[in-house]
Amino acid sequence: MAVLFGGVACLALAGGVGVIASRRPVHSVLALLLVLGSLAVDYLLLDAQFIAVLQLIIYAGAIVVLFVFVIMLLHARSGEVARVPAVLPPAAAIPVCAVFGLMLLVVLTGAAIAPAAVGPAFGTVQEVGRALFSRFLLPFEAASIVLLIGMIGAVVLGKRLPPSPPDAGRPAEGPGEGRSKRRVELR
Amino acid sequence: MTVPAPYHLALSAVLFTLGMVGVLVRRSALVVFMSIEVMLNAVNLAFVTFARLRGVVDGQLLVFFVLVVAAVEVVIGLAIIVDVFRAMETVDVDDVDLLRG
Amino acid sequence: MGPLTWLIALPLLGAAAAAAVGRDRERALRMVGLVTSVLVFAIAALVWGRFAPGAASLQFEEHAPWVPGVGLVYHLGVDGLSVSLVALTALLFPLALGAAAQQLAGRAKGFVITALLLETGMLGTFMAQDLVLFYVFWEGMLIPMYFLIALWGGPGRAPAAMKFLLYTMAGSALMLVALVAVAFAGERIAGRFTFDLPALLARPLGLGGPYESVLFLAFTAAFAIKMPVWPLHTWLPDAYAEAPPVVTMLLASVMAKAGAYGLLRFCLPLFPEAMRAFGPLLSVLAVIGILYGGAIAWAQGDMRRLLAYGSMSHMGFILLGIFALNLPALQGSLIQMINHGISTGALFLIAGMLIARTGRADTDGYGGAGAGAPTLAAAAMIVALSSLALPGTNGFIGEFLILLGTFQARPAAAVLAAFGVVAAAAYLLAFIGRIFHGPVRDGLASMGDLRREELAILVPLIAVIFWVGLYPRPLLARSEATVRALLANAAAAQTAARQGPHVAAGGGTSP
Amino acid sequence: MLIPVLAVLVPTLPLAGWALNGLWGGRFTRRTVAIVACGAVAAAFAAAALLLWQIRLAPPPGRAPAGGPSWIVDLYSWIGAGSIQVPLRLLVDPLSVAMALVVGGVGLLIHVYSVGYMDGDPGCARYFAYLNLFMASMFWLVLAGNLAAMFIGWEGVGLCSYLLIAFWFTRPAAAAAGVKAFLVTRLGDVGFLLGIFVAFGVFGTTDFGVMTRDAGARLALGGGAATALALLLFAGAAGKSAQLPLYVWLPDAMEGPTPVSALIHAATMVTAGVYMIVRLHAVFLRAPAAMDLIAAVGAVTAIFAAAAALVEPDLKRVLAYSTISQLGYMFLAVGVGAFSAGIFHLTSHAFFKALLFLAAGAVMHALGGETDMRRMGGLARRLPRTTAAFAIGALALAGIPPLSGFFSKDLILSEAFRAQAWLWAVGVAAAGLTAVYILRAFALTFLGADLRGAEGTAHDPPPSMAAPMWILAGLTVAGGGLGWSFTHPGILERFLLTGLRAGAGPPARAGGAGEGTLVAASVLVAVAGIVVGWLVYVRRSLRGGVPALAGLLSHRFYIEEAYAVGVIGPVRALARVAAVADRTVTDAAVMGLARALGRSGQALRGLETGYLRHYAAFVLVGVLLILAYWVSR
Repeated sequence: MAVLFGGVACLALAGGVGVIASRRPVHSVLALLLVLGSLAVDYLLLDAQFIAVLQLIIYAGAIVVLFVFVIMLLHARSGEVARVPAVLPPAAAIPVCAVFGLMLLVVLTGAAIAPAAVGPAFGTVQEVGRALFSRFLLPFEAASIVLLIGMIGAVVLGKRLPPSPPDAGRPAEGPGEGRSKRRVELR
Repeated sequence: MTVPAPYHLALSAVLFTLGMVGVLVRRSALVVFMSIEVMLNAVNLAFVTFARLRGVVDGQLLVFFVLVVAAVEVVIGLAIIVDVFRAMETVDVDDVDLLRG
Repeated sequence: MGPLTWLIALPLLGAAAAAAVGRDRERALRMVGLVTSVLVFAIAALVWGRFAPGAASLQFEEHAPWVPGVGLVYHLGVDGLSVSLVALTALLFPLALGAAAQQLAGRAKGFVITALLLETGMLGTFMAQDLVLFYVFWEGMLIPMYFLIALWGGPGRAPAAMKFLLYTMAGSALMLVALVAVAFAGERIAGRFTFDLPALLARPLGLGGPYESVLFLAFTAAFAIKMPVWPLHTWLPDAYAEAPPVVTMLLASVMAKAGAYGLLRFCLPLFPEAMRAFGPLLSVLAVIGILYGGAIAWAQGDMRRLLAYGSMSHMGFILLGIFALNLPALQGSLIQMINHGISTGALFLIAGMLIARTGRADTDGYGGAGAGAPTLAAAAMIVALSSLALPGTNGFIGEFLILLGTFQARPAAAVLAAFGVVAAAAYLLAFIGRIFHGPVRDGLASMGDLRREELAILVPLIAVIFWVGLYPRPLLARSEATVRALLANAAAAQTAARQGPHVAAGGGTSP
Repeated sequence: MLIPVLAVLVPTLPLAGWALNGLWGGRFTRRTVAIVACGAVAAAFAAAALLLWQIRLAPPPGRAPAGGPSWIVDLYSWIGAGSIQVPLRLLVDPLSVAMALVVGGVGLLIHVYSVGYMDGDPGCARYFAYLNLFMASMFWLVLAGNLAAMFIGWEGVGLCSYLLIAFWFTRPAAAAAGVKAFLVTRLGDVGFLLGIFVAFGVFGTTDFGVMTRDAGARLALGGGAATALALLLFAGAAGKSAQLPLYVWLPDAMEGPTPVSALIHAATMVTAGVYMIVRLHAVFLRAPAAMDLIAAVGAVTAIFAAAAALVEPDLKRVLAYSTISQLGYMFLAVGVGAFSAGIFHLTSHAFFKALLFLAAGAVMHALGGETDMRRMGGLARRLPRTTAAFAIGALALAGIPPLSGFFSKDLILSEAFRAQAWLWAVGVAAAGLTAVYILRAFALTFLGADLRGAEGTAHDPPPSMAAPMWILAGLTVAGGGLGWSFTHPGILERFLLTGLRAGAGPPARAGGAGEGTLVAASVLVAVAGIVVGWLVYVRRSLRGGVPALAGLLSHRFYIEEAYAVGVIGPVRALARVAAVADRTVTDAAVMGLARALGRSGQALRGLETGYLRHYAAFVLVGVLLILAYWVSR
């Protein structure tokens, strides 16, 4: 069991690093898929079968696919020109996040308590379903409305013709001015 | 529940931190988006772990709703990114600074 | 729907009626304005007449739940402090609208509507008995006044109006915080969270010490800016000079009194201890205001600025009287509020008439106008005499009582303030001298004398000047009972405070 | 019952005259205006006379506390605030009736005189309205029953003095003189007002009867309260009666029409201060230190003003300084406790000074407004009657027996001698100077070469102006009888005594040998003065006078300039500086605050860079802080 968790953990971390480090967005998506998969397995370890399945279907299935579509659509090159110095240059960002991570670690692990005894049906679809449609009925309905709004939003955003590129409004910038606009021809 | 909980929580913390680094460092909106997804998953992991620790299924239900929200978020987010791309032909987060103060 | 609510509702109805009338029909608009304000004056006069002088408690009270949850109540009432001020406000508005011929020329509609809204705000301020309702009307006065200055003012009107608005609002923001604090203090004592003043005063708040001082200073800051008191007065010359004379009349005659009235209505009953503790400081500021204001007025070229600083000097007397905290001084302050309203109002009206005739506001451009306009000169002389407190006119009654009361409390302050009377004579006679006396300047000889409608505006004011000057009994009788009760409560609260807040059995009687 | 009605009538009749002339004067013909004005004052004078007759007859309603018979007439309760109750009260007693008679009499004569004097002036309706208002105020002042009511009259006469001095307001000099008069007297009135407050503090009321009765009990002899009250009231009197510190306005007040100078600045208003002190003699007697100061100020003013009059070129200003000097005598008299002598001199002075002013008016009238003596001379031949009138007045002023001036001045000198010797010495010296300057005035105006012979239009004034002068001349001559003081107290003194003595002050007449020498000394000095004057100014033989002294005198010891530099200059500069400071300092503080807020707003704007990652970074910092707090707790 511990070995299995070790493997899952490594895969998840590798995926995580892959998402942020890969140069081409497609690689990032794949890395994301890896993270999702490993977490799904981890959920099983934690007796959360329904969530694990759900994770696979929705996250891995739908969201990642969407990402792939968008990446395909945009052919965005991953080459980014570091024009504006970020508030936190990568060199500085990592140590800060490391500190943050340590603190988070301390806080979370500190809060851990002895696992409570739990029945065999814990985490199964029946029990989660029973809870979902009894105590969480209202949030469930709310969730359906949120989804509906999401769909309408996506349709509206998709259909609307984008305004003409806003260059006209911008004051004429001399050549070589810091922010030159990179044209990406849409093949 | 053989694997002690702190390990899961440690994994969740590290994953969350990785996601945050991604958000802070990367310029491409898509990558930022994915990093956010990673952070969300880290949170889900923590929820599930505590659900298991407390033996209460509500934790998992929370994850369910997080999933729903994440889905909607991705849909809308990507739609916006597509829109921005068509308008400004760039996905670079730094170019999108019209709302400068 | 008692008379007081009518006093507030009528101007609003008038404003609505004016809104309905077409923009270009100036005569109709002016008629609406005049009829409404005259009706309001009729009611106010009725209330003033039927007010029982002997009673110290509120009369013509009206209650209505407003926002029960938060303890707000629509509570109107009039007592010795406010009945004469309400009558003064109601008297001045028809005169102001009548004299506002020049302002009505172009944008009559806007002017009439704003003026009537202003009247609602002012009347409400004097009649509100609920702290928040008072605050609503207090702010309600500001907005129309801002527009009156900003839209109808002189060349530098925009910055002057903005400065006036922000300065006053800064003060009232402090007051709002203090209002809430008082409500909480009231809840701690009476158990019920309410903003209703009489309820709060039913039992002494027993604040005491630094907390009471802080609240007191917050309230006083708002009122001091409004009066104005010496260091907080820099908005005054600009606002008075840039606003049209008719608007300045309302600003000087009524709004300045709201500040002084607030001190008596809120600070004296709620914070007797602090009132006594800060007495010397504010008396010093008052004396500075009197002498400093008088000196600067004397050195001013523009007649409106001269009258503005003069008005500040007079408000210094009222402030001095309030903080002397004895019956004659308070009675003097109250009656001086009315007198100052009348005489300064008339002075600004006359300044307005002069500026309307010659277009010049600077006194250097004048000379020998007395030859061309003897009646105007006579009227200006009478009003100036009332303003410099000549015995037999209304100004003397107020100043005599104030100085007498202050002499009993703080002889040194009274002696210094008494020289303010000489300063007043100096700048007022300078004002009269530069304009009406001396060699007749070109163009002034042909300046038209007072027309009939202008006379119709000044005559009532001059009548009041002599009526109050020779027979002030009705005015003094109306306020005496309330002032006596206020002072008794303040003294009782102070003794209670001295023996420790909880010892006082039952606290003082409601005012 | 008649007394209250009469008492009220006396001030209200001229008030009615003012109202009539003031409101409808424009529509009246010149004659109607004159009739209304003079009629009102005549009626008031008649009422006063009737009052006198009533007092002598009707027994007073129970022994009035203040000794003599007095009636209190309350109109209504004027100001009332708790313990402070001020009724509008009139007090009818020998003193107030005497003063009313003097004011009314002289006032009536001057009204008649004004008809002739002002007939050419377009604004004569306004003039008579103001004059009537003045009479009303003066009557009210004289008849008032308490200090507060008196203050109405007190400032009322001040106002009328301002209005009448600046009557020809188109002349800048007149306008300025009017304002100066009003402000300086107002400065004195502040003292009076403070005196009222002290009186309220000590007595709880300002009623004359109460103050006179309780003075002994309430005021410790020579105590702080008594001295303060006395000095404050004296400040008011000094302002109104142009005594030394506050005299500067009277010479300038000559800008007004001459009858005004005669009435206000010679006979009535300026004597209000003396009347007030005599009225409150009980209070003043409780403050001997203050009395001495008053006497000293009176004496010094007398001699100073007499000296100043010596070099004054303008005829009316000479008379103005003369008035200041004679007022000094009156204050000297009341200062040494000789109250009735003060009133006697007040009365006689009113007669002969009014006469002198009216004569000067006649001269001006004849010479078309000329008052500079250097351009006059030899008018005796062309204005015989005016010359005679002026001569009578001059002799009375100099103190030559048997005219009234001699008796009243001599009475004061003898009382002064008994008080302090140096006071008598200063008084006699001043008397000598008086004789010299009045003779100089007489000589320069009426004797010597007729410098204006060319015009030849000068002629004696019409009867309407001449008659009042002759009546006044008669009163000047007969006035002495009022105070015949050699053997027994004069008629006036006995009449007043009933109102005054009441156990205050020394017994009337010491009499005895010393008396004779004093009288002789004063007569001698007067005659010597005239002789010196004759030699210097008529015969031009005695080139006297040290040039330096003359220079100093002509500038009146540079007091005028000292005031201008020492008082008015700095105050005006302070006002200007304050005006600028107000705009820059206090205003800058407020506007500075506003600008600072504005600038800080700008700085904050910089944070909004527009870059997503910056915002994310800020979020991170926030969460970091929360976690740090969470961890550290």
